[in-house]
Amino acid sequence: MRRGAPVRGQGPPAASTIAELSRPGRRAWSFAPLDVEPVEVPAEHRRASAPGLPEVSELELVRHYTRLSQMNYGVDTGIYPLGSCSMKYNPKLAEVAAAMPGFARMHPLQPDATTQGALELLWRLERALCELTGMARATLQPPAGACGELTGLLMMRAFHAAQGAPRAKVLIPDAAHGTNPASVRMGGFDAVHVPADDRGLVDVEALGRAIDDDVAGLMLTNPNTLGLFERDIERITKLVHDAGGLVYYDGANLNAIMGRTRPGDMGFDIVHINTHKTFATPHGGGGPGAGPVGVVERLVPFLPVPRVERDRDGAFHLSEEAPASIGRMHGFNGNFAVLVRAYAYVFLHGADGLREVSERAVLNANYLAALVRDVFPLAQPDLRPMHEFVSTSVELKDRTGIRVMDIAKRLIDLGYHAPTVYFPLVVEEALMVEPTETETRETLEGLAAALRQAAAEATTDPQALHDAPLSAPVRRLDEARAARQLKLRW
Amino acid sequence: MRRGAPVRGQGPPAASTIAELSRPGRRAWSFAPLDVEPVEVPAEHRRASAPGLPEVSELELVRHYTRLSQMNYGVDTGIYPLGSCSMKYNPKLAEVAAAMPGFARMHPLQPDATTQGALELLWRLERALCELTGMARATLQPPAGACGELTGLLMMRAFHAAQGAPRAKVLIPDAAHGTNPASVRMGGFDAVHVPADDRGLVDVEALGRAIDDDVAGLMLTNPNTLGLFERDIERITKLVHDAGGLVYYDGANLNAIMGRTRPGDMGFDIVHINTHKTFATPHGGGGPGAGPVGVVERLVPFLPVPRVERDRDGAFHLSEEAPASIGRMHGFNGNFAVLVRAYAYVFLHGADGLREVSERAVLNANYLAALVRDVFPLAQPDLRPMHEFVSTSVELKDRTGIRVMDIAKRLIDLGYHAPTVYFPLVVEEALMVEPTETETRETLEGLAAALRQAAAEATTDPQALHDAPLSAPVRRLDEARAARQLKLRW
Amino acid sequence: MRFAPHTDDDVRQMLATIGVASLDDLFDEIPAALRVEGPLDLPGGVSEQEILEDLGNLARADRSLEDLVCFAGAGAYDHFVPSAVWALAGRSEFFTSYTPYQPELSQGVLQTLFEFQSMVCELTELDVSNASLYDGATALVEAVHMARAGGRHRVLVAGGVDPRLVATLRTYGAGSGYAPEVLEAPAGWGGVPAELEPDVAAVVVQHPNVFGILEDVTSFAELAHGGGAELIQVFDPTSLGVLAPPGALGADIAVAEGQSLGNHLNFGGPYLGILAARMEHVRKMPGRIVGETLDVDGDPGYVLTLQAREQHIRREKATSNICTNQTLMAIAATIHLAWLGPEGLAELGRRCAAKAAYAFTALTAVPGVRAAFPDAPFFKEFAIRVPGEAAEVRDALVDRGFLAGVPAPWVGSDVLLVAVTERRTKAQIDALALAMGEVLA
Amino acid sequence: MRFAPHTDDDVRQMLATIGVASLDDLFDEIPAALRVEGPLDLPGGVSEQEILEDLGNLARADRSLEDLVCFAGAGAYDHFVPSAVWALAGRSEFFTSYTPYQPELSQGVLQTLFEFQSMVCELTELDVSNASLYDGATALVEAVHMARAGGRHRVLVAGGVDPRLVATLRTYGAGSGYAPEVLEAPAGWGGVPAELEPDVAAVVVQHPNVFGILEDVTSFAELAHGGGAELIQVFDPTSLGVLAPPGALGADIAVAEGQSLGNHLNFGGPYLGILAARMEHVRKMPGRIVGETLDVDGDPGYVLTLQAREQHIRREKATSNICTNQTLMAIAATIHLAWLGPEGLAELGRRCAAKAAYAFTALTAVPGVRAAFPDAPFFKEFAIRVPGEAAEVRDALVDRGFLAGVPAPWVGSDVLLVAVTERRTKAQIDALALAMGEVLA
Ligand SMILES: Cc1ncc(COP(=O)(O)O)c(C=O)c1O
Ligand SMILES: Cc1ncc(COP(=O)(O)O)c(C=O)c1O
Repeated sequence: MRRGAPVRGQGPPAASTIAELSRPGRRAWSFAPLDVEPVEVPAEHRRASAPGLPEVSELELVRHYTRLSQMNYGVDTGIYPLGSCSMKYNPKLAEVAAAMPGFARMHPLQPDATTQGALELLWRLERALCELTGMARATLQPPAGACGELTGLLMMRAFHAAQGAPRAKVLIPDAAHGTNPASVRMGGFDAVHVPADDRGLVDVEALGRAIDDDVAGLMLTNPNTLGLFERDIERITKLVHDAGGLVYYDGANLNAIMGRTRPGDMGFDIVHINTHKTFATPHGGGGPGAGPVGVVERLVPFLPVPRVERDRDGAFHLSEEAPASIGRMHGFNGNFAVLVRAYAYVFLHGADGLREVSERAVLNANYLAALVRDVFPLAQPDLRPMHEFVSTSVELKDRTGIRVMDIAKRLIDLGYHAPTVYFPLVVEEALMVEPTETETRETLEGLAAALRQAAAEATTDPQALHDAPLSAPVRRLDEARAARQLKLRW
Repeated sequence: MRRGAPVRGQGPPAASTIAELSRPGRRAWSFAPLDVEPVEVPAEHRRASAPGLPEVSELELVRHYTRLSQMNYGVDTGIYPLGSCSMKYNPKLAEVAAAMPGFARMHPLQPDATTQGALELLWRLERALCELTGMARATLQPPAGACGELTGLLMMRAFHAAQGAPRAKVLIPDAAHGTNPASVRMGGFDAVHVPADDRGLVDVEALGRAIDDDVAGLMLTNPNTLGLFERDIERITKLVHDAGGLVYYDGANLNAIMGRTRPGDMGFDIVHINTHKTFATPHGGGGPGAGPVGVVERLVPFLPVPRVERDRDGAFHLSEEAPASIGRMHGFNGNFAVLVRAYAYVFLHGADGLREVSERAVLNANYLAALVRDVFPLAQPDLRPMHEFVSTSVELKDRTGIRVMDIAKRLIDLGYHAPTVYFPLVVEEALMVEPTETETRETLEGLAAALRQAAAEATTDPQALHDAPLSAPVRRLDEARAARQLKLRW
Repeated sequence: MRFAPHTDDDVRQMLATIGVASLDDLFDEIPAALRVEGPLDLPGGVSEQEILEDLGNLARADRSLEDLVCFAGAGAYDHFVPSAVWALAGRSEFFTSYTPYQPELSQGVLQTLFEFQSMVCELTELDVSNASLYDGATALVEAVHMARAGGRHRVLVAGGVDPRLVATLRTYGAGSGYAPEVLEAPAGWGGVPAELEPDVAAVVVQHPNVFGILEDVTSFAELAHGGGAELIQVFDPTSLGVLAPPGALGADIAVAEGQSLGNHLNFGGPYLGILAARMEHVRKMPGRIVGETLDVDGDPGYVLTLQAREQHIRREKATSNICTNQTLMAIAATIHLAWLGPEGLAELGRRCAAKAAYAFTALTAVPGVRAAFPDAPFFKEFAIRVPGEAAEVRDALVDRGFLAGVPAPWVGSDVLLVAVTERRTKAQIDALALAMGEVLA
Repeated sequence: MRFAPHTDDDVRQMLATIGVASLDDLFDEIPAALRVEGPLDLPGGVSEQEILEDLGNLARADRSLEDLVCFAGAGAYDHFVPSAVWALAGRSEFFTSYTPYQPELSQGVLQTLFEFQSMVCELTELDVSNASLYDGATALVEAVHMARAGGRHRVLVAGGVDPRLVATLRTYGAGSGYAPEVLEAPAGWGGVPAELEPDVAAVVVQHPNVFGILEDVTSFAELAHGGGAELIQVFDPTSLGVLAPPGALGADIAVAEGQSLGNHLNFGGPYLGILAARMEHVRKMPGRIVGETLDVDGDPGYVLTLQAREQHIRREKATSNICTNQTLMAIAATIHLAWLGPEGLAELGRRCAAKAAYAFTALTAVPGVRAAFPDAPFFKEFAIRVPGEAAEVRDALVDRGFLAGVPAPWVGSDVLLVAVTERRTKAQIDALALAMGEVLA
């Protein structure tokens, strides 16, 4: 039964690519007649055979991608509780703003005199992010969080080099997101993992032992990957500072603390923000995002170029003059149109609005946790999670053999997108849940009921879990086969 | 199995209205703080109790209407072969044009000096439509075809009154679209039906007998409702003219003849066009449309006001000065934003493009007819249909008891929207099919195969037809119950 | 640019299947004498880029409300349209569909229209609403036709009703056999006659009226009902968060221009005709009506209902000739009303009223400017008298970046209607007053 | 404005269920000393209307390509974006979704990315493409890292490569332990060294290069392969309808800035990093890769594959740290390429080439203006020398409504890069030449 389900438009039932619709001579394109002399590309440079692009009419094009879009779940179709991703409502007004010709139709290399509005927007946003995080200056150039991390690490590297004492190691917690160690390596450091204590927090003793004068710095999220606030954070940052290191704040979890506390106040020296998380810029199916990075005063000289500066007369310009800068992290000015959306979100909410955002994000996570923790116990039952929580279904697995992946697939048939599963790796059968502040109580209760039903079915109707999903455009897909028999193009 | 079907987003499975999502205190709205003194509405005028509008968050609003949109079939999801509706591709570029602030953010009562662009657009479009139809001038004011019909009939009335000889009757063919007789009555005339001959064309002898000096005029589509060209049209219009009557061209089928022949050349005096058919302005789930009306020279004085006129200095203005005018048919300037889209379509295609449109529309209809006529015989097998054709499944019904409605519902499960059924009323078990020019050969073949399969199942698997649809958001709906137990609001 | 997908090969094979030699043969039913020889006298086709440049040039030749601060109203208003409205109403599954002849494939449009009807009933406190008409003016025409279906002929119109509504009535009346009779209202409102002749079918009152003035609807209702006629009220949906609804004031049929609900000004259209009435009128109503029903499984769903009223069934006996309507505008209005909710609608009304009151004080303080109807209470629009020609003052203010209002020549060449929506700021109003002072100095 | 849906009642009941007394209690893990007392030093929240007015004012403070005729390029180009591209890429099911961790709910994005990879392979005549990187510059960085994975260290860069690409390489190289070595190219192109030291990992050539000049890629390829290094080509996707593809020229890895495929200029981003390579490199590739597979019923579907390369699995041993990428831009590029097809892409290339050639003649005919590299063949961009400072000439032309180009100070303060896309008309080019003449007179 398809009760309330979307209409299936005409079109081949099984996945068929646009190439299969192609017919020689069909076309969607149109160009104005050539109004100058045609020229021939020199023979030695000419392409021998045309690329195998599809030939379709505009209507076929429209139907194909409309159909594909409908085969996709998004925040606009339902709750999307991926942990550490802050899949909140993406305001439509931000799309209207980003489409304004004064933003969308601007060449990145226009002279400053013609880009004063864009530069002022970046200038204001930089200041707001600094206030929100407690930093002195920021770069808005990194196109995503991971690039922000690398930006921070390269500044760390430049800082120590400038001290005349390069350092080789960067500490990260076991549970850190994969981009952290990967960025550490791309920054030219060795990643040293610090264990968590039995509360799931940084083991401060172990940290102390790990720190020496070859440690360039420490990377941390706070609240951490388990959604727990590192209450010893002051001791932690002091330990690192005392050893001459820097502390990096991975801002993926900033949605938990806005207006409540600031990384700068905790002693962090470098902070990145994921605008596509905290500031609701659309995730775009995997991107684009933006990963602005703020730093404390002593690191300002190392910020990337170009930077937005303001002259005495109040005019803005892009400046490349910064001898100690690490250089440029992006071909142009970063993901500007994403930053326009971030600006819209930050200034729409303002100080109290952002504080409320975090307040409600934490409220929603704790409420949902309260509704399911008896069935899916928290990985750390003794501490209160903040904007997200991590449960484990290891007991369920031991008892019934049902894996958390089966639960995830069953949720699809129950009308929900699953939380993050099998992350963090330090938790067995992990279920990492971040509902965000824009979900209603009813929606949280609906998801909780679905999770509980799935867990109950592990004993009452395991087949339903093994067979799931039955209501999606495809059934469970063979990922091993995909990696074994590579088919990466038509 | 949902193979390739859209993802069903979260949300109540059965139809639930936005009212059911409402919670007191929820809100999506925001306003700037009031920057002037508040005022109280006089007590005697004050509303006693607030209207029961829903209270929802913006995300709930977005999800609800996104979900509803996905429960709807449109041209963008598949072929929509409703006869007489020209459900062709609606170019995306027209939406971009209509959204330009210079069109979308214009007040209808701005002074002419500030609306020169909009007025020039209307002026150019009027001239293009006159050239296309062979008329002298046109009004773009009627917001739809039916209103265009009434506009034409009121001009007919005014014309005869001006001759000092009012007339009471208007002739229409049996097969005419329902709006024709309804408009005739609203125009203050009596509708007199003229029969078709056994070829499905106007019975010219019968017409001759029906004409007398009380006949104000004749309304006709050509090609007619059966998709057949009235080859005796010159004799027909002459008959009416000789009796002092006028001939009205219902332009719903104009998509068949653009650039091939013109109503004016056939002898018609009044022509309406459905921009939402011929010129691909989106049908909007039922509207809006536009129904411009062109007339021959002698009827120009009676055109509605305001009219777009051009002064000697080339400036445009809206003129109300037309003593013989029937007046205004719309509160303002008609469906302007629809006319912007029509302009985009007409001038994008140009002379040859429009001719090609009709050429391909007729090609597609005849091809589809050729693919199904052995199973669904043409109501008029001896004449070549033009842009649409009418089949009858009366033989199928007599043989198997399967109604054409069952066929229509089965098509849904086969992935297609049905053609118009049970119209025209003069054809039993009618199936009125207009594929339009923007459909591919493969799509026509797919629809033909589905039609043939459904017909075959009438004997092999009638249950599949009785049960259909099974793949839609709802099963077959009880229309009798809806009319008996009226539930017209929550 | 072209959208027809046919390759030469397609054409060849399709012609072969049809059994004709050429595309021209498909048109052989057209008598030779009627065939167009050679191309039409139209420009040749162009590319997407060219047509958008052409349209862009036309749009730039206009002065839009992006650069003119709008105080013009008279039936069309510059209210703020939330971004969510067209992000949703603009979804192509809505706007590329048509009249839901196959309801199973059209539940999205049908349910949204059911919600629209429900919200209109909530707003008006009337029993039943249809699913949209062309605009406010034609909605009034249809309401009058409903009232006249009873057999009575005459139509009385209060003096405060917008003349362009009356003009539209007059046009349609020529076909239906009536001429609207406009009552005197020297004060700009009221003018309720002592009693009604028995041949009067309907009394029409607009509240707030064309001058923005709050009318005494109940007296008109008593007059109408006392004389056995229907009371038709023309209302402003943006006022119904704060003003008593037509149903409570005694209206039998209520109509409105729905543009201000989520629809852009669009130089006059497409707009939205709203029509609601008491239940006893339901079978006389024009246009589409959506009803809830059950499917064969007993689950709820929506269909077009009472189609026996409509032209495609009843033909010349139909309640109206309307077929294509303004569904997409009704969808936008539904979304906008859901965005507002009861609170937001009330806030909207309060802001309009307060800002209009402020503007009234500011403008009537300009030397030489006075209120046209001094002590009449108004909602979001009011009439002023300026020294000289209102149209000239309006034009002079355009040069200063204001669309100051709409002249009302029928009450005097010096009268200007000024509308103030929630979208206007105190600063803009002060600036208008200043500019008007300069223009008049 | 707020998007959190909680009513006071919700908050009360939720807190009760959680078992805390107040919202503040939810934050009691935060040490008192770290709590922000009082509001942040940010403006208060505003309404939708206000924020859109604020943003509208900022946008209007810019001079966009709506009013400047654009001849600026240098890696970002003013190509026409068909309306269908964002009507589709902008569908919210695409842009409100994220990395397809649950492939069954993400087939739309996954299949579109599979089509993107396929089209990139068709364009480049290489075996495999990933599903997007940040932009052209970071794509080059990733390509170099792939080449260096073999163990060799040095990176040679042809003189014709865009300095901002080299600058980006330099930044990332500081972390990875290399410094790009730029070769001499006095003629504006070529400069192929006689031979290669054995420690060179990659040779990078851009074709068409930063001056728009067609490079002799094959010679660079022979050099690289002769010395056991990889050849990395930076290409322009809009050229591949007419120019020989990287795969045919001997490139092992090809990267590009994909902005010109359906993406707006956006003042520099979001853009699209394209990376394609020969099959043997597939396990060294960075970022997401989509593969086709079967579901349990044996029906085809798409998933992210070879994830063992990626940071979330391989952590510090990952091929790259990239996680969030430019998927939506890849979707737009896919739709644009499907709109173009092979014919349209070739037409696009021909128009760019022809108009650039016309502009070259027109501008070098302006007294005082000469070609910077007289007989070098170019595609859609070329370098001219103007009397005086290029930046000043460019600024003077802004006042006349032209964005005449991008200065190239690294070859001379008098050098201006001029790009001409299919979007420019003969009339615009003539007008630029005229204006330049006036400015220089
Ligand atoms: C904790 C954490 N750090 C870093 C990142 C990387 O950010 P991005 O995906 O924007 O590169 C993520 C994103 O998933 C994350 O969750
Ligand atoms: C033949 C014919 N005439 C008139 C009309 C009425 O046009 P509209 O629906 O635009 O009012 C139609 C539309 O369905 C039609 O098919």
